[in-house]
Amino acid sequence: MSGIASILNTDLLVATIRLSTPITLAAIGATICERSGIVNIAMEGIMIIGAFFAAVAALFTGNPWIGLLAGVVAGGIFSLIHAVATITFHLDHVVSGAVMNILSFGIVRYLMVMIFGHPGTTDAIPVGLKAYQFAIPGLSKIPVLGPVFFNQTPIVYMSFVLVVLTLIFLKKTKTGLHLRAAGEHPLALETIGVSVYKMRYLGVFVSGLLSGLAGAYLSIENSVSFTEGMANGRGFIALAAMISGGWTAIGSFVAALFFGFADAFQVRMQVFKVLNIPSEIFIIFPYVATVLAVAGLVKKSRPPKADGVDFMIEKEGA
Amino acid sequence: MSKVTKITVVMLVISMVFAGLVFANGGSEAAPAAEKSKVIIGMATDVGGLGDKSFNDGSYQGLLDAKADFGIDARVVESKQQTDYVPNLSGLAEDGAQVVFAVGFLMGDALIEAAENHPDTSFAGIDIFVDPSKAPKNVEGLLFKEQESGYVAGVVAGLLTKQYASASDRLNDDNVVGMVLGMDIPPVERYQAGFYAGVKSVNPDCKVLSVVTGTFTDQAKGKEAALAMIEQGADIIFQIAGLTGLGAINAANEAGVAAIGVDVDQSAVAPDAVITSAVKGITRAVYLTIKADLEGTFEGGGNKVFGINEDTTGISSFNKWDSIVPGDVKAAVQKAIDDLKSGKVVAPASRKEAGYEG
Amino acid sequence: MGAKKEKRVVLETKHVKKQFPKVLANDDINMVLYEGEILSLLGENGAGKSTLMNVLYGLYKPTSGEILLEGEQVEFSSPKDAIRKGLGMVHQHFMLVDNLTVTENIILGSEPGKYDFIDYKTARKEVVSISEKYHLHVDPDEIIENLSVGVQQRVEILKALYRKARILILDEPTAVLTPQEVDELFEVVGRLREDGVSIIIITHKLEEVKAISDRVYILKRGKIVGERETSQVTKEDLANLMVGREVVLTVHKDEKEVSGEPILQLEDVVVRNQKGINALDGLSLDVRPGEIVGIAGVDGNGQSELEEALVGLLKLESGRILYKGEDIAVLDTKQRRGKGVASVPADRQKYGLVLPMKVSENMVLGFHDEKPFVKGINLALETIKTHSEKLVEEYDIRTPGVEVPAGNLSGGNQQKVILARELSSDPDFLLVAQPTRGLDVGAIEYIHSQILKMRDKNVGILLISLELEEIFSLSDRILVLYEGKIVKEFIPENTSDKEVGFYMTGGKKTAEERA
Amino acid sequence: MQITKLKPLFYTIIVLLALVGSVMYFASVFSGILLILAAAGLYFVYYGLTEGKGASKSLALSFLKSLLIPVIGVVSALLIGGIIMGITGYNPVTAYKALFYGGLVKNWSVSVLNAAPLIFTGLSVAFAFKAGLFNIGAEGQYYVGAVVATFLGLHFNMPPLLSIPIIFLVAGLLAASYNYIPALLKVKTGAHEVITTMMFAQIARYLSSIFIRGMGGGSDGPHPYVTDPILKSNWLLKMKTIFPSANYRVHIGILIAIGMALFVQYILTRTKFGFEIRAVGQNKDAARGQGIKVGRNIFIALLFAGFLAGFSGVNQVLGLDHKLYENLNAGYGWDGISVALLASNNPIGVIFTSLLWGILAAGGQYMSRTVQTPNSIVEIIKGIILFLIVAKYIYIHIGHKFKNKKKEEREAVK
Repeated sequence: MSGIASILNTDLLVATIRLSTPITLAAIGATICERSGIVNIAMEGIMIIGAFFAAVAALFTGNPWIGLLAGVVAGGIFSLIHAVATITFHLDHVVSGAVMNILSFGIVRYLMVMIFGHPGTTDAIPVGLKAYQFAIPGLSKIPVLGPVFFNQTPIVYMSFVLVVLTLIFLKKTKTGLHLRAAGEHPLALETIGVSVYKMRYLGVFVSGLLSGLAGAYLSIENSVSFTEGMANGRGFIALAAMISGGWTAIGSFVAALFFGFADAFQVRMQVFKVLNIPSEIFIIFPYVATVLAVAGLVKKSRPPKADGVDFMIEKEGA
Repeated sequence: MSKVTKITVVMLVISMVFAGLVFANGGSEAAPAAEKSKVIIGMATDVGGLGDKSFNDGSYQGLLDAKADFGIDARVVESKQQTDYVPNLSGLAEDGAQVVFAVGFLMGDALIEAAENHPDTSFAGIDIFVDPSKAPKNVEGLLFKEQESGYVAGVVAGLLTKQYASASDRLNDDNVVGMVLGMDIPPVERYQAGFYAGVKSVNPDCKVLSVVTGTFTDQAKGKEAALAMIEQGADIIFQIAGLTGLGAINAANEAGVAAIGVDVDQSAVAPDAVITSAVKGITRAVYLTIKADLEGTFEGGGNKVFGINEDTTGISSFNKWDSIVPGDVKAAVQKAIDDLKSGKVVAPASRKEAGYEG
Repeated sequence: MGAKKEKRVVLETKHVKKQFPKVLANDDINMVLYEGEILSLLGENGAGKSTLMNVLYGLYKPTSGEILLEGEQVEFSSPKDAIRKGLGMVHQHFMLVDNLTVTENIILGSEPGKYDFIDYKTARKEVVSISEKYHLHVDPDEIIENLSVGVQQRVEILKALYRKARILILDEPTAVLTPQEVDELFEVVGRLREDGVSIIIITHKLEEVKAISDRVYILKRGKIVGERETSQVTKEDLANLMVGREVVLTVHKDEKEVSGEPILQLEDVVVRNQKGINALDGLSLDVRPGEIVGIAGVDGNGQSELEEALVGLLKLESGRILYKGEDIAVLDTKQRRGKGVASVPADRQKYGLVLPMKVSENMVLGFHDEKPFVKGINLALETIKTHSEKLVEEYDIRTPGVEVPAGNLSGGNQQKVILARELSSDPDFLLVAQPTRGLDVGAIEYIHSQILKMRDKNVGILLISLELEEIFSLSDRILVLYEGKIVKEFIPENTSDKEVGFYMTGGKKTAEERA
Repeated sequence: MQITKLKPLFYTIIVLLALVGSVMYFASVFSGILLILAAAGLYFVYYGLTEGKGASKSLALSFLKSLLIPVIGVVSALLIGGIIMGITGYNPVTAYKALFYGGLVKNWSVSVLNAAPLIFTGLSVAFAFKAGLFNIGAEGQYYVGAVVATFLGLHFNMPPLLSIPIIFLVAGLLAASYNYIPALLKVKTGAHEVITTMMFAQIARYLSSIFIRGMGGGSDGPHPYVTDPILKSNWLLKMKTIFPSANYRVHIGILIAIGMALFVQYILTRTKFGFEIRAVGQNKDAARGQGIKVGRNIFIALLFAGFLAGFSGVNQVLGLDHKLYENLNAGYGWDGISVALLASNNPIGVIFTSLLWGILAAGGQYMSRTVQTPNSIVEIIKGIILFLIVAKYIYIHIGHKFKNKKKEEREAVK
């Protein structure tokens, strides 16, 4: 039983951050998207797209930063399919999301075979973003918190910043205000002359960018090559995080950390065979948490009023 | 007729034409007008598929080697789901393949099924145990004594992690090594048991950790498992997890410790970190099987076990580490190999035998 | 009075016409609005008031005609233009985002601050300053959800003022307010006028017109049928202009002695709507077999709640519903129907029919699990088919067949389907709400005759209608529903639509207040 | 007229023809198609005789109409897919030849095997849709069904005619009960079933591993990550036993699936339950207004959806795999959504869309095997088909544009 004690150390927290980063990114993306009124269950697919293009670009340019950019942009562009389908063509959001997921697998595998002659995994990129890990002087010396938050890799830092930015965007900016209004009471926004469609397109696009970034993290920062099935359900965990986080940036972040912790903990439980619980018990944790959240056991969890509600200006015609 | 129906009819016609065009001059031509003269050799991989930088690719390499030497027409197909196993195997046979390989433990039942239904084609299953008592005569299981590769690799790890830790700054004195497992299937277990035994044989008080990730495709999980063990002082990580393992090697590389690859020489993944790889000569086994069949010496109905005596199991060259690894270690490796060959040492094939509860 | 100032026209419409696919909502509207006056737009529901305002506000485009603002012609492509030109509108259904603060709602769309950042300090200051200027007291940091309807309306007004509105349109501003809140609203409006803001109030309540407006246009069926200086007009005249019935279809209903125990009795029923207001506020009435009791009243005075309470979709806060002497308030819809309570809902498409389902299926909706339409768990499709074919015949419903979706039928025929379904269950009590809304004369006549037939079959009928002439031509007794109460009972023979309209529009109430 | 007296006769003939025909066809005895066509024709004639020429004609027309969107979608998707292949340097014609030859002829048996489980999950999703619900978690109920079937299959030693129905029933019921909590939450708290069932699907996926290890899959067991094979007595009947020429893997699961589809169709169109489900799904308010219990119907719908999805799992275990593999799911739940949407939730339509999906999958494998074209193109085509068919607004959109143009032209003429 001394095992338990030795699990609980700084490394566990570092691992927690490492595992939660992609979830955090996708989750805050989803938050923005759903706050604008578009339900997005396609994060899984977008992540895969992002991871793939990031790896490929990094591989052929030899520059991970270009890879990063490629991943983010690819995610953004791919997400626009969802935007067009749901906003312009008024397709059911969940349906579109499901189709997006199916599509992404096909696209990536097809391109894999085209480019590398085989699916599975790409060759290792010459240099990954991990190489750019840097400790913030001073801060990183703080015991425990130092190594956890201030000695990290680029995208992890970005995720911290992005959480704050999302918070500011939603709370403090005009666009953020409009976006939230679009998800709560679209007509109110339209009647004061702000385009609901624009806001919703924005929401979907941003979530695409962030999910793409999450993918890039998986392929070119946390590892040095792309592998099919890399996302491995993280997109859905992100959804879970967003919901149990009550559709807020901070909430999503905390939930993501929580889920990351559960995963890190689970691996370490195995390393020292302390009490033999099937790892699955920990893996399903996020999903159970989400069910509890929507069951209303989590107070704050209130979806945007017009989340998933189609908006048609023509309707106001008569 | 209403506009709608008109359009429908038109579309139907189009689709008919389309179909017609597709079936024009008979579907049977759908099979490629491949070089009929050449012998066709087929290979079906399981869901993992090619590009695993491990045993699927290894097997494929064997096919390519044979192609190079015997000028065969090599065909490979990946399965998308388990319902595809049988049709792909029998399909290859029906396409006229002379030998059909099933790559992967999970295709075992499908292999037998396909073999039973195509008695004129030779079938071979990599990592598949064929029960001689009821298996048809045209199917052969290609098994490997992974435990032997594991054992030799274990010797390397056991010595380097403690006695010769000074050899590289990637090694420490904590006397801990770790293993990252994919799904806990027999070949994986054999590697694990062998490795454990190997380590203990030269370094009895070494702490050997291992984590089952339960997947062959999730790099992040493999990385996490490796790091978790590195935190505990492990300075050599042995990956037995396919693509998941790439994450483990990557983790070792980043964490500044060493790793040991699996199945094929994986030093390319991270030249600085990968000391060596515990290889099982899949490539060679495939090649030999094809050769045998072409020479008409293919005998099925049982298993061919490739071990150290066939020079198909063992470890790859040290590559970048060649200069680092001390001569004594290399000597010990040679000794271990000799002992295994002479049968002086028998590497355990399961955790039970190894007495490892990991 | 503001109107006494030198009259500068701020807004004018010329021959404005708005044609919707089915209805002509506005026809040749010519109206002017002077600076600093309060103009009322009086009219029944569907008279086209709201449409006209939405045209002014740029939500709809007029089919023809022009709008002049400060003398110059304008074309609003979206509300944004209208807002920029100084128009403000308070919609009947508030355009407020529930989970945002008062300040955020007010500044939404025209936030202060550099770049994309909202300068909440300034925003808050401005909000506070206007709200003080006009004595519209609100807590700028409160979340809308936590505010009463009255305060929310204040926020809406502030929203307009914040955008420097010089013309303010209030759509049914008092519909959702309590009396006190109404008084406060009037004060505010008065102050705005003093400040030179021109105001248009859309309403159908005479008292409001008299209470605050300087001038009033009366709309009827999309046309302006009159313009008056409020000071020079009596409520009676207004009521007449508004509901005045031109000669329409005459229904010959033979005299008939209604006697015996009431089949339905409501005893001071209280029902709360989702806004938490008592929509029915101690309402009592009774209906006797073989009589038609007409509920006259302007929309939004509790009609829909009365309907839902009777059918069993809304539960009572207090009071009893006695049917054949038994309290059915505790029963659910199914059970009530079982006891012979039938109803023709006002919103036939929402509550009456499942449009995508077949006519035949709609014919048995609700009876589908009763003999003879069901055998065991199976629907007796043949029986249902023949049954509905019979009804289609009987109620001459124009339909290509009983197998087509009800959605394909015209409004009139849809209504006939409902009628057929409800009447064929030969009920003892029938609730009919808005039976002829939006139907053509032929259908109206037919439906009226059917209702009377039921009356002759000694069915107790409660008729809720916004069409006063309908009430008059059908009812044996007329009850005036006003703000959730029955304020007056009439016998059609001994009253005039003027008088009833007077009560409908709350004239009585204010009369009492004066006394 | 006396023709109606012959009704039972006619129907028995039609049903028999159809049944035998389809059995033959699914057993790769392609002449079976003739019997099926004969049945269809006979029905058409009979309909004409009883209802009059016009009726039968309109029947045919409405049938064609219902095909309009799907056909457009599939054909254009195939064309787009072809273009993609062309651009990326594969020969679309040879590829499609292989695809359809493989899917329809060579590996037809595989197409059938792929279709059977899809029909069940598709029905599950479709039925939920009829009640206005989105059972996105069919995947999870599939797992439950499979696990239970395996467990019973391992321990249930009884005559097949007894054990197999029981297994189907029990597994189905447990799969249904797996939707109990989502249903409860939906009715009581309004928690959206999309979220709850999706999460439950993930939970089932991982928990199933534990059960699999418990059923012989234990890492020290003979077949790690695979359960022991179930008793032979619990296997579904193989087509081969009926038609020696049939592929030895094809089992009667497909027939059960089709039977189920007909049953669901019957439930929806001919029973009071179905009536209420549809009413609730299409207009809650009206349903409530006429005294139909909305909550109860939502509950029933979700549970029955789970029941159907559970059958899918049973079908795979008893029919094909005879054991349960871990981490080897083919995503029948997700594909179930696709086929349901494609069939616009018509149970009969689901049969055909499932077959289409099965054909594409099997043909794709054949294609990649023979002409070495990546079968992932099939996934892409599937995606395109879905977008094209489901996004009705695209057509309305185009329609508008079309009309407006027409109008302008007309005005131009004047």
